[in-house]
Amino acid sequence: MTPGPRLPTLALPLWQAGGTRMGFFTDSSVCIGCKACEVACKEWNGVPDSKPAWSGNSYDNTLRLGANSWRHVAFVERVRQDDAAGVRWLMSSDVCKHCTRAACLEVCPTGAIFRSEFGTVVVQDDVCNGCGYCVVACPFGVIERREDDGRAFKCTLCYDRLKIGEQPACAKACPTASIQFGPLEELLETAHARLEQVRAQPGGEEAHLYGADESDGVGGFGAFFLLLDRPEVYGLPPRPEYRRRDVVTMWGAASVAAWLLVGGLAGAIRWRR
Amino acid sequence: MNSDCVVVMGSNMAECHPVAFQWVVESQKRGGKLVHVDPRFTRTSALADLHIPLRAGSDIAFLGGLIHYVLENHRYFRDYMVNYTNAATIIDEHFLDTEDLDGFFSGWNQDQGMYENRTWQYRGGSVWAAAGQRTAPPPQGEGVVVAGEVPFEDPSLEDPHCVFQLLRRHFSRYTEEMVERTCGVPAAQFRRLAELICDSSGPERTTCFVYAVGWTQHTVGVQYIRTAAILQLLLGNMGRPGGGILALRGHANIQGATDIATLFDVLPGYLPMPMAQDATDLDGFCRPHGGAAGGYWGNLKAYLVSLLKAYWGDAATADNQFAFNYLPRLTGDHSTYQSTLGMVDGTVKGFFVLGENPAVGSAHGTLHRRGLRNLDWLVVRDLYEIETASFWRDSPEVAAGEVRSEEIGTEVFLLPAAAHTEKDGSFTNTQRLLQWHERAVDPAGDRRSELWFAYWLGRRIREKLERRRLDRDRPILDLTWDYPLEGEQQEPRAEAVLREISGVAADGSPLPGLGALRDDGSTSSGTWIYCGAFAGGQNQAARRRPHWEQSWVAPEWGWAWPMNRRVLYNRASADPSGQPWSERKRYLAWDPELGRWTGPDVPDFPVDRAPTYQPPPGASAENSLPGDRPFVMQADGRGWLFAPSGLLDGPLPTHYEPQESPTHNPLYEQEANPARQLFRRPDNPYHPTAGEEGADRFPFVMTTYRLTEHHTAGGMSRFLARLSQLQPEMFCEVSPELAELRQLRHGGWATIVTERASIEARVLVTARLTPLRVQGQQVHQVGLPYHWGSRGLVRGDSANDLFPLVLDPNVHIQEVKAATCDVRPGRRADQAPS
Amino acid sequence: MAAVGGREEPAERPLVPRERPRSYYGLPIVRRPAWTWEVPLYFFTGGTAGALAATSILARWSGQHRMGRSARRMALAGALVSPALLISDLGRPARFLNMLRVVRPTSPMSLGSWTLAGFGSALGMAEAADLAGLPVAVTGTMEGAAGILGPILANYTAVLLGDTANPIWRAGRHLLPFVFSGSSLAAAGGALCLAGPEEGRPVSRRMVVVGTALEQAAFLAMESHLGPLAEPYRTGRGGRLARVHRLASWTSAVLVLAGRRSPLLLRLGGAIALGSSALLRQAVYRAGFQAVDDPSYLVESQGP
Amino acid sequence: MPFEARRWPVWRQVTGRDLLGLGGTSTSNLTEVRTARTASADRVAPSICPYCAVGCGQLVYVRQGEVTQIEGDPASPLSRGRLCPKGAASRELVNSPLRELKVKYRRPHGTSWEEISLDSAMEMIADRVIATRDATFEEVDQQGRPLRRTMGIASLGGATIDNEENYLWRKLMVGLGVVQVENQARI
Repeated sequence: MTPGPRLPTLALPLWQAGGTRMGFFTDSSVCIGCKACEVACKEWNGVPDSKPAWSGNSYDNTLRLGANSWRHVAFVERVRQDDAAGVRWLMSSDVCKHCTRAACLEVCPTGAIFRSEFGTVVVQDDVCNGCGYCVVACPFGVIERREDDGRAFKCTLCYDRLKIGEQPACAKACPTASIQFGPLEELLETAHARLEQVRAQPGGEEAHLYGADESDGVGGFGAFFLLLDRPEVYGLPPRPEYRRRDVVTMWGAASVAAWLLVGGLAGAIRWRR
Repeated sequence: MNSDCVVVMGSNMAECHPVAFQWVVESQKRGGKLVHVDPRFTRTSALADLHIPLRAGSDIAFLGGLIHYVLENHRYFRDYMVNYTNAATIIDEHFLDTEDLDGFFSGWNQDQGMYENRTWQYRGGSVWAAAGQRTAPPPQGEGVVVAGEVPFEDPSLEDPHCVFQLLRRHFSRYTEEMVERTCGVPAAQFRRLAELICDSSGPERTTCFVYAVGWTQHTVGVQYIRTAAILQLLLGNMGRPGGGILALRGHANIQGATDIATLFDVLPGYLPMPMAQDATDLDGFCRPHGGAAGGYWGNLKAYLVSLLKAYWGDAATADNQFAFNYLPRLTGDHSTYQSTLGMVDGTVKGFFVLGENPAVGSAHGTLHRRGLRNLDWLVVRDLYEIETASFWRDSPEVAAGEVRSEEIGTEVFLLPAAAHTEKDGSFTNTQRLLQWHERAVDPAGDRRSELWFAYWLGRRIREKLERRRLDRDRPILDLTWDYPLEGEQQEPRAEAVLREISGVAADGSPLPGLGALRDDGSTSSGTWIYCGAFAGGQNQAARRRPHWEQSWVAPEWGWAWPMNRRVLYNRASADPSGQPWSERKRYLAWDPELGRWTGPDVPDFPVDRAPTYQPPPGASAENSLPGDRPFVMQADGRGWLFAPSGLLDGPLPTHYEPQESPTHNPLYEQEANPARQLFRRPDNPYHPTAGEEGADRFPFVMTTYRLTEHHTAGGMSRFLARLSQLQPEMFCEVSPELAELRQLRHGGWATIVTERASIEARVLVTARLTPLRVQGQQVHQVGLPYHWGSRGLVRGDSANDLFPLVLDPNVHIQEVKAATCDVRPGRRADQAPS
Repeated sequence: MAAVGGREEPAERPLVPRERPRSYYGLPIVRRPAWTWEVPLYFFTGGTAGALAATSILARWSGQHRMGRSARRMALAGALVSPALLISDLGRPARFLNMLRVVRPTSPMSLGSWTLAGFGSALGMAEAADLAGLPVAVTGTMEGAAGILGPILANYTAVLLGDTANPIWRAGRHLLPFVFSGSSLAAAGGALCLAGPEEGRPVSRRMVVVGTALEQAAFLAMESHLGPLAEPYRTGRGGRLARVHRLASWTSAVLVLAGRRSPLLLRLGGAIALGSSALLRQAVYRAGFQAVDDPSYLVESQGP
Repeated sequence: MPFEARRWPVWRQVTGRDLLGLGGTSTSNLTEVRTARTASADRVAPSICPYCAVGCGQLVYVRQGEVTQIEGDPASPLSRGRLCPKGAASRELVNSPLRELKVKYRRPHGTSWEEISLDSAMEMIADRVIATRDATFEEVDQQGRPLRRTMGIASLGGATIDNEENYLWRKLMVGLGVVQVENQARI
């Protein structure tokens, strides 16, 4: 076994046990769509380049998050009906949400995905065997299996940088601090204050925080957003869901179904006698 | 960050300077407003509180409208204006305005196609300009060369010949109706902006203007900035925190290259390059009419002699006028577009290209490539094999079969350059801040720095010339050329060069600053404005004290020229008596007890000069200016609302149409800037302008621009996968209305056609572009990013190929922000030959 | 090529939406499975093997030893093929053992892997014990273990699909196990009809009929529960597969009943029952693609 | 790696009170020792972004003679550690395999590049400069006024290179009498 320093093995995620959960607050109201986050992320994490293809979807040629794009800036062009000035151009940098109840993590059968001491959800590329379950489980379509590699990849919230006390590459690069990194509690406070400011401005009436509420379908995000329009406009699910109790009820249904199978079988067999 | 209102105009700040844009966002978070005035709705507009689309090429009319609004509604900052600008100065009574002469100022010489500026002078005085065309006509009659006080002024501003009244009359027709007709901006929208700017200016507040090449790349480019300067001076927004006019420049060291002068018409530090007709004696050159200008330019001789000493060292002596006549002489415009024509015409035979890609980045790329094909030899130094180096094998002309490689006689050397991580050196940023970058690794293979190339090429040439003892070779052989060499590659030491630039005294000790420069040959300084960058023998540009360890002005990070000043003319941040205009906008203030100016910045003023100072008779240079004249580079120490000299196309800005415009000039019979530089020749055709026959063949306005994801002509971005994938193809932006008119399919192809070239692009139909109503007619605009070329990971046609050569007369800048074109559906190859 | 797709914004129209968009350029929100063809096939082989293992122990208890052994061997074959299919689907097949690194009760795949491992081992040991002539109790115990795991194996894959973000799998999550149970039972019956001993034919026939009835009833219930979300089961490739499956299912039931007098028809019916069960997994799998390719299913299912 | 039962995550799961196995019990050895490459750099060179004129501070991380990472310098009062996409791609700019490494020479009318040494390229360029200068040198204009220049040679560029380089290049050009020296700026 490899010698070297070993972190304490955590029984429970540190942030649940009173540690500090770190995360992102992406304030789309100041996003200028520069894509520095996309580049900084790829540079730091050595993410492979995407094949150049022009989409015509405004200035978005990345299109969505995936194995080779851990940050993705959405560009939404809208004609504002209520204003003679007309257009509105919404931009928002999307990223893995590092959910409180993370479907990818909970379904991962190898333990490749784990909850780090920072409360983030991290894939270990030396463990992942590419079973692909996380890909279909993620309510945001974030994690993806890399075609030529076979393993699944997504944002690690720069786990390696966090370990040396650095902030993630995207947040560090972001020119307008649209991407902010910090203890989640503090970010939430900032976000609520910012929301009030944005809502008071013209055009900010529909602004809302996305993923900042622990009562939502995934227990809140470790990386949440301030959006100026409804989530689906940015390619985000309006009400993402992942609940552990659903798994329990599903197993319940499956048990009943299994008994039904056995019953049917028994019937078929006893019938003969 | 300290602005109450930021007006971004002629710039797409969020896209082209994203990191600087953080400060605009900060100001917005503090309650400041952001206004974006631009033909297109860009990523800057997306964050703006107000976006105003206007017709490309109509900004002077728009800004003139603002000036009109300020003057007629008495919204100017009177105390500031009267004391700190030349509003009260009386102008020569022979001066006639464009209002009198229907689009011309007095002094127009039709034969020569240029102005004679004698009638633009101050009454009884002739004034040197601080920049631009520096020489002024000899003073008339009893007149003097202005130094400090001006001969005639009227602080009541009522004299019909005072600048204030001239200004009022000049802009009298720039009403909001005129703005609407000319720019396509509805009057209500215009008024909203005008009120916002006025409300955000004055003692308590400041407004800042931000521009870039959207203002400069016009045939009246310089006058665009002048218009903004006039507005800002009227509103009292110059030299104060959160005010000013900020130019956002596109290259890492474009400011430094300008300062240190890889430009034909200035020597380092904006010293004028001598013309053939100038005096051949040093004193006559520095004091052309027997008088020296007021302000710091009064020290011209000290600065020039120090440069000559830096160039020629011991060979520059008082006996040979410090080798003044070693300097070659100019005979006119020798700017790059003239050189291009020289190549085409066969007079320019050898060409060096250092980190630039004119085959893609220059207007009328086709003509440029024709020039390259006609050279004897070409040396390209770059990181990548750019189009300028490869034109002989894959230019559009070769690809189309118009020219075969075998027919091209140019000998080409492509030398790999060292990157910024592979050499020591300093860049000067857009705020005049010198910052040092350290060599992190050695360059591999044949990669070398430009410093190495310049030094070793010079050394070889000198060795070859030494033997022949020709008089013409003295200037090259006498250059001081002894720099310490380092390492295996024998790299000249960059700090030694910076030391020479900054300057040394006769004993070789580094100079503390430009105040120490002398005209007797006892000091040398390669660039007077950089004097002090190596003060104390320390590389001041390499200072990197973290911003959290110093004041918000951060004076200990890098070094700003001149003298580490961060805000120019900052004396204007205090009122004439030396007190801040308001507590909210406090910056510099006179401390009577200490007897000096205090504040977070280095005062741009003699530090111990009291506000009450009156120059004694015979005082010269900066000492000729009273203590309440903040504009220390100007001969009269005042901000110029009216520019009596320095400009070749008028003392006041005037709206002229671009060379190619779909509409008439609504103000004057004269359509375009009469003094613009035209090149009427078969290989540079211009489109007929509005009203002329055939103008309807090119009915649309096109404008070029950059995207965040790429860099200028693409030499530093198209070869990078990280960036190429973000913007992989050339596209054009058109409004839904234009798409319908021309049957352009979103996502399909369009061909953009001019008399110079046809290029193809993918079609991006977007409501971010909107047709404007100009003089009752609908004007469609086409947006064209200009990053692509025939090489790189992503390739495409070059937008600059579409444009003609037509230049601003003052700085010879190309007009690529507004011209006319046609747009047709389909690819280039599908087009029927026209 | 214009990538402006989706239902609201056809490519010919300018990019400026006139109505409020319900998606981002029509791009999918959640992902299609990254799995290859092996996975839906495994749903079938694993499910069938599971039902067969249960048949094996029940048959033994009811004294039908030949049928029990036959069912067990078929189940063993399934238990050997299944991991092979799964491993070849992995992005990194060499790391298949990592499936046993952790036990994640929250992960149907983790539990499924352990189940499959236990199931296969039990069947293998049963077979080995049988071949080695060990006491019947040993074989029986092993068979019993496999028989208990079998019904779970038969339908846990429905839980696996239900525990995803795919809108139709997720919405049908409580009914899909019944569909899979029925289908597995029918397939097990089909396998025995096709290749089982003669003595088990009546039982096998009834397994096909009962299984088909359960499967079809559950499927109908699921479709009606899905409401508008059931569209992917009715249109496109998923719809075609579902229709062929339904036809094959009923055909197999009719044929095995008709097979009372004709072993040929019985075998044909059995084969069709097997094929139909495999088709079911394909249909469900493919309909899932359709359900994510158009993001409006997801957006509508999460509605305002 | 030999199997070690106590490192088996299932064992750690049970003994570490992480029954669901979702916490830190499934980390690999590699995960536990892996750290950021900036922490293991041999040297960090202060630098400035080479793209636009904002002048954002950069830190260049070097390990074994190779640039391993370039990111923003948080100490800069201008950029506060932030970079735009171009600045963030600087490492690729300097490390790209597409970058030129060797001198390329194209003879007149040639159809392909040839390789020549840097030394001979410098020698040839020096000869060309001297020859063209001699052939086109103008001592005086038509009125006999001194010119001391050549109009046969032009130079373009400077905005992407250092102050020191611009200075030295212009000095050389002035010495040679080359007046057509220009860069990207127009002022």
